[in-house]
Amino acid sequence: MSDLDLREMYRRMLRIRRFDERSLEVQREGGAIPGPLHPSTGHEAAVVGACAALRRDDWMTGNHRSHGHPIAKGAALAPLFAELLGKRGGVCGGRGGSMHLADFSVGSLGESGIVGAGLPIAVGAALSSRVRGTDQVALAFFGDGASNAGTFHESLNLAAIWKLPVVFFCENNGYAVTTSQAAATSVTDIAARAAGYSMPGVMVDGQDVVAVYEVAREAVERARSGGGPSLVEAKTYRFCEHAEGQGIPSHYRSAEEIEHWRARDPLTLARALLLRTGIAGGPEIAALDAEVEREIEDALRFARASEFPDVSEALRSPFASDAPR
Amino acid sequence: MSDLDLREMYRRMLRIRRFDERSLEVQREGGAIPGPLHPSTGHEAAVVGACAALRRDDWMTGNHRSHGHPIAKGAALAPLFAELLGKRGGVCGGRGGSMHLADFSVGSLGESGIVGAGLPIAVGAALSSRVRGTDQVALAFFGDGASNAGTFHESLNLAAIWKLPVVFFCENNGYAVTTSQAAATSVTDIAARAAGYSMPGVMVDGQDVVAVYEVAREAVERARSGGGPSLVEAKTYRFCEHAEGQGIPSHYRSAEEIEHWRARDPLTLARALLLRTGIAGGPEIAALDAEVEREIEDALRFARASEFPDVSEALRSPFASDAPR
Amino acid sequence: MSARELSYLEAIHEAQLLEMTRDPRVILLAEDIGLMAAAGPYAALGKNRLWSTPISESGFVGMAVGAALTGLRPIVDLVISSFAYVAMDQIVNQSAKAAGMFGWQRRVPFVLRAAMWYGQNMAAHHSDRPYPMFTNVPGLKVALPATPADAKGLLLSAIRDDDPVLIFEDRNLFAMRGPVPEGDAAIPLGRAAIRRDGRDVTIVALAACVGHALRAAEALARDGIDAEVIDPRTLVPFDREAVFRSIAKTGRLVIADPAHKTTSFAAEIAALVAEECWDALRAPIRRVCTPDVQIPFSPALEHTLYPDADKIAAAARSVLGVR
Amino acid sequence: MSARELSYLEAIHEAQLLEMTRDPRVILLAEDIGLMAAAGPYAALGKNRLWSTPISESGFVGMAVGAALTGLRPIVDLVISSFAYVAMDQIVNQSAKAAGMFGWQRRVPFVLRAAMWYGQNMAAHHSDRPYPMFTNVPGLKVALPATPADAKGLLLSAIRDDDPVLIFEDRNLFAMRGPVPEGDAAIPLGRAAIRRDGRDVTIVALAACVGHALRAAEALARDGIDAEVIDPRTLVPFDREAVFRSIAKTGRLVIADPAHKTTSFAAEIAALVAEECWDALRAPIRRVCTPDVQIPFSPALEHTLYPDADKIAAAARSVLGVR
Ligand SMILES: Cc1ncc(C[n+]2csc(CCOP(=O)(O)OP(=O)(O)O)c2C)c(N)n1
Ligand SMILES: Cc1ncc(C[n+]2csc(CCOP(=O)(O)OP(=O)(O)O)c2C)c(N)n1
Ligand SMILES: [Mg+2]
Ligand SMILES: [Mg+2]
Repeated sequence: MSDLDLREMYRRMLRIRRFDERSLEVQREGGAIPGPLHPSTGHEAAVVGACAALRRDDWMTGNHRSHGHPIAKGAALAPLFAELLGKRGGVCGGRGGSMHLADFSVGSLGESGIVGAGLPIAVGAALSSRVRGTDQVALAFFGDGASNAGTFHESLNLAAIWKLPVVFFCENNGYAVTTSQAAATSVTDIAARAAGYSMPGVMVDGQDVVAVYEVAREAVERARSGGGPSLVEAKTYRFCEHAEGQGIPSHYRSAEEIEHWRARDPLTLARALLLRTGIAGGPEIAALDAEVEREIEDALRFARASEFPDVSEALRSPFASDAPR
Repeated sequence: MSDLDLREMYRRMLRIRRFDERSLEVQREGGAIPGPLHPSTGHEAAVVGACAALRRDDWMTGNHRSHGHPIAKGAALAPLFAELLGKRGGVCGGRGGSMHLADFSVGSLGESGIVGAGLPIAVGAALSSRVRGTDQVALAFFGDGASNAGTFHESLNLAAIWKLPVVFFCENNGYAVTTSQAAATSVTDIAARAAGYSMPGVMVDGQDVVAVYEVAREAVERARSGGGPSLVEAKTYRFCEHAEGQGIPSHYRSAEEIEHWRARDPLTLARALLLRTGIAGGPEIAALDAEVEREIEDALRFARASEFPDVSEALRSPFASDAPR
Repeated sequence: MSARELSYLEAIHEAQLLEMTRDPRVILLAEDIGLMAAAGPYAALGKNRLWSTPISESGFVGMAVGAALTGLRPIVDLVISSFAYVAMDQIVNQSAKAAGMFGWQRRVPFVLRAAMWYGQNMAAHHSDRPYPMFTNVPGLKVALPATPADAKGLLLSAIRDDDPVLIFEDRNLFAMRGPVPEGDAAIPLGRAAIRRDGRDVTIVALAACVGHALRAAEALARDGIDAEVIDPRTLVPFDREAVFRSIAKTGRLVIADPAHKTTSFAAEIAALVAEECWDALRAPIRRVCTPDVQIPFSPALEHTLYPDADKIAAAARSVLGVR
Repeated sequence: MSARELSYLEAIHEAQLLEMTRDPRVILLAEDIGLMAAAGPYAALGKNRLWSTPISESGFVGMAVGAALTGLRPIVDLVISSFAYVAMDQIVNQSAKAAGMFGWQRRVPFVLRAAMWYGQNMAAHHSDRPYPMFTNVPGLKVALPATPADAKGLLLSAIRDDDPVLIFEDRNLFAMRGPVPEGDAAIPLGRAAIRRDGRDVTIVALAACVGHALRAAEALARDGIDAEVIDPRTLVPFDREAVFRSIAKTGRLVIADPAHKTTSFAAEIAALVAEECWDALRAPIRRVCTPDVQIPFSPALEHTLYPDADKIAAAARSVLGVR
């Protein structure tokens, strides 16, 4: 059983939280992190619960809200951090940056700057699993906003007709940039759209990592055992702005709404659960927190120490066939 | 009340039938009709029932199965026929051909060679109605195959969030070329997809023109009165091959299936209804048939007599602004 | 008409607001403009003029075509030009073809705005400069404003034009300030601007390359080389006469185009000149473009790739045979 | 390897079948291939090799990218090249960029087949020749087979290539017959074919224009003009040396390209030559392309638009200064 236990889920959630917070600090200090960052803070339970249901050799595609996915899937932090800084030691050698993290060694097929573009790619990975006769599952992360893109529709239909092993996992944080779901989306629950593809559509509290994990596990098992795709919708909230470093206005969400969701911080909830269930006590959690803190600082140190890619890399052929294998 | 009575519906159905049959004859004679034809035979009740619910100043977009739509909307036959022959007297001056018939004078905004492309255009016409403060409705015709295109999804969602006056009208003939609906589409009833957009989805017997008309009228009235879009699915069948003149294989539908649907020829059913209800007697129908026959022959004569566009037209500027207004 | 200084982005909004105020048929469709519609100058336009869309680019670009065919004059702002691909069919097959293919029964007065976010540390997905491909699509006009005044003037003309016009805004110029005439300051499509007179070499520069070319010209002037800098402003229609006149004088051509080199618009200009202006040409043509590579994220890599004043000056020297 | 005659279309299928038989990682995704999968030679491949798709081009092109990133070598047949726009983002932003943007962790061995149905009385929506725009996208290879042997040989190479390769097939050549070597007859990407040796003028011709150019050369020969005809076969990579060598000999260049003229690949070739081969050039370059108009349906109009032997011969005469 490859499922992660609650302690490990908590650890990955904390890694995401601290990775995002730390990278925002570095960004605000100025200079070191170019371009926008789309933090996953608030989404940690959704992202980790989903990935906890996956095996290491299962696949995952992401989107612009990109840091949480590979971390949850088990990617090493240092190359991720170095990637944000555009360094040679980055997971993509500095070529991808925050929006295009990918770590194929843990099945992370890449985050995408184009909303909705990752869904068909996940379906293709699932097809690959079928053709090659493996039992790998592919999971596509996307937002409520992406559920209005044509690729959402085409992907769900394609996966459904061929009963491909895919989990479509919607991180519904209620907004696409400053646009509320109600303003842009003709259903209250994205999960309701599953009916258009004769697949199960399940909603889950996205702040509760165990609840997410259980729903995701069922979907993954269905997929793995030939039962076809599912649509899972985790209701969540982002604690930061859409993107930091871009000057996006911040007066589109009410203080009460933010307060309501902040009160259900997934990290706080997970910590409480660890304590309540006795899976981990206070000192153990404190040790774990300190460990994550060290990981983050190590990762940042690695990132800072890593060199920039050599300028000659800029002119590297755009073709893989021109490179040595 | 602009609704067409049953006699007029029958007339338009017959026009479509005979227009298609006659154009196929001309095509088979060779030479005069270049390119493929996608006949509407079998779909007449669906197409006419839908258009009968529209006013002349309402809008309609179509697809590659293109002859029935403008005829049902009330376009004159002669310029349509001339268009198939690529003549100057064609409704598009010979520039569009069979797949791109359009007659803006009757609200026909154009047939499209790109599957699914007409849906957003209809939604835009409905937006135009809202912005300009008219009460015009827009109806988009599309097939079961098109319901798997991304534009279907985006269009239904857009129309739904803004409650635009649109009717999405699916002519479900069970096939996209030789691909059955079951092989390509993850729902049994396209109408079920309406749930993903919180709009009504209605199925109707597409061979029964009155049934179609009634369902379409309700959808049109809802749209016109501010109730927003609907999805209507007419179950129908095509009596010809997907496209004539293209050598498409024909052994993908069983003889029984074809027989079953042929037995419910919409023309036969409409004729029987005229007789049964006493709306028209045998001699009256015969006179009407003869009249349509004359219209078709007149249209064909016009088309044949019309000249080809002058070769200089080929080099006409691609910009409307370069032309005199 | 007096001229004050505005930024390029302010100039765009001034044109847009001006025309939306003047002509009730003009509407704006774009993602995430709900806040813009709710307060500030756009709110004064009243209901139904700004449509804050879902992430459905094919859908709302197609809507613009439908609206244009039925009496409106829609503007779509894609915000980032790399999103044009998602709506490509509606741009290329529908907006560009509808008028001609339906025998000119109707026109398609539609404006597509799309800012090019290259050089912004946005990595491969967001950094495209896709205008060359649209110039290969008959029926589309393509504008590339390089100054605040042109950002305003070309947008005004585009909105008033009866054909689809694609305006590729240069994100690197958003903050650029310059004189912008007040009021109706439309600049006709198809007329180049001579940004600097010169007699030794012609530099045709596109978008932000215009500024680079002017800086290159200054550097060249210090060496006694007198460069002429031409900003075509629109690629379709293209003011070929302005370029030919200049080459008749200089005999030498450098083209600075931030697009990738292969099948760039610089290629088209070079081809036109090699066809039509051959007799005047006295040296090989040089293109200064972005190399054909996927744009890397790392600033250590990205910022080395685009044309700049040094590369343009070096190209000018090379066609003049000096070092 | 002996050569029999096959049609262009038969040659495509021979290559596809050969490679699908040889390499179990190769799969085919296309609309409406259910019957093809069910019977005949493709059926012998067994389960899960042919995927008859819904009308969801973005979806299944994106699937091909996902499959390529995870160990397969997918072929997508779009059947008609005008449908590429619907899938444009997946082609341009995903397939072309994924390998480089992810730091070359994986390759994207993906083949996109797309036949160009111009000259087929199919009207504006179906008649595009969209290859020029894809040559402006770094990361995509682009092939244009002009003979049955090349249709086979280039497809074999494309399937074996580790990068996305777009093959634009010319529908006008489907029935063309010619010798095609049996078995493994791969033709490397990036190597031009000299279709006719000559010393007076170089004609670079693309797709069906190769045949037109050869007919033009015959007509020219009757007037004592000796034309060299070069078929680049792939546009990316482009065999510039073959063209430069020829121009070194002839000093004169005509380019015949069925795409619309503005920002065609003919423009790129002209630009390359005006940059790199200037010293050898002794006359203006001439492009013979399709004019920049939406393709009209009427055969009275459509068939006047495309390049043909007469237009090519006239262009050759004009660069030679003869009538
Ligand atoms: C095709 C496309 N259109 C628009 C954008 C700009 N954009 C980036 S993120 C975003 C909002 C996405 O919202 P959602 O899918 O809900 O994800 P969230 O950011 O809320 O996690 C938008 C509009 C884009 N990247 N791609
Ligand atoms: C985007 C696109 N993909 C593929 C095609 C080729 N094609 C033309 S009609 C058709 C089938 C359409 O099926 P459906 O929507 O059910 O309409 P029907 O022909 O059955 O009336 C296909 C695949 C196309 N024209 N456009
Ligand atoms: Mg969201
Ligand atoms: Mg159908």
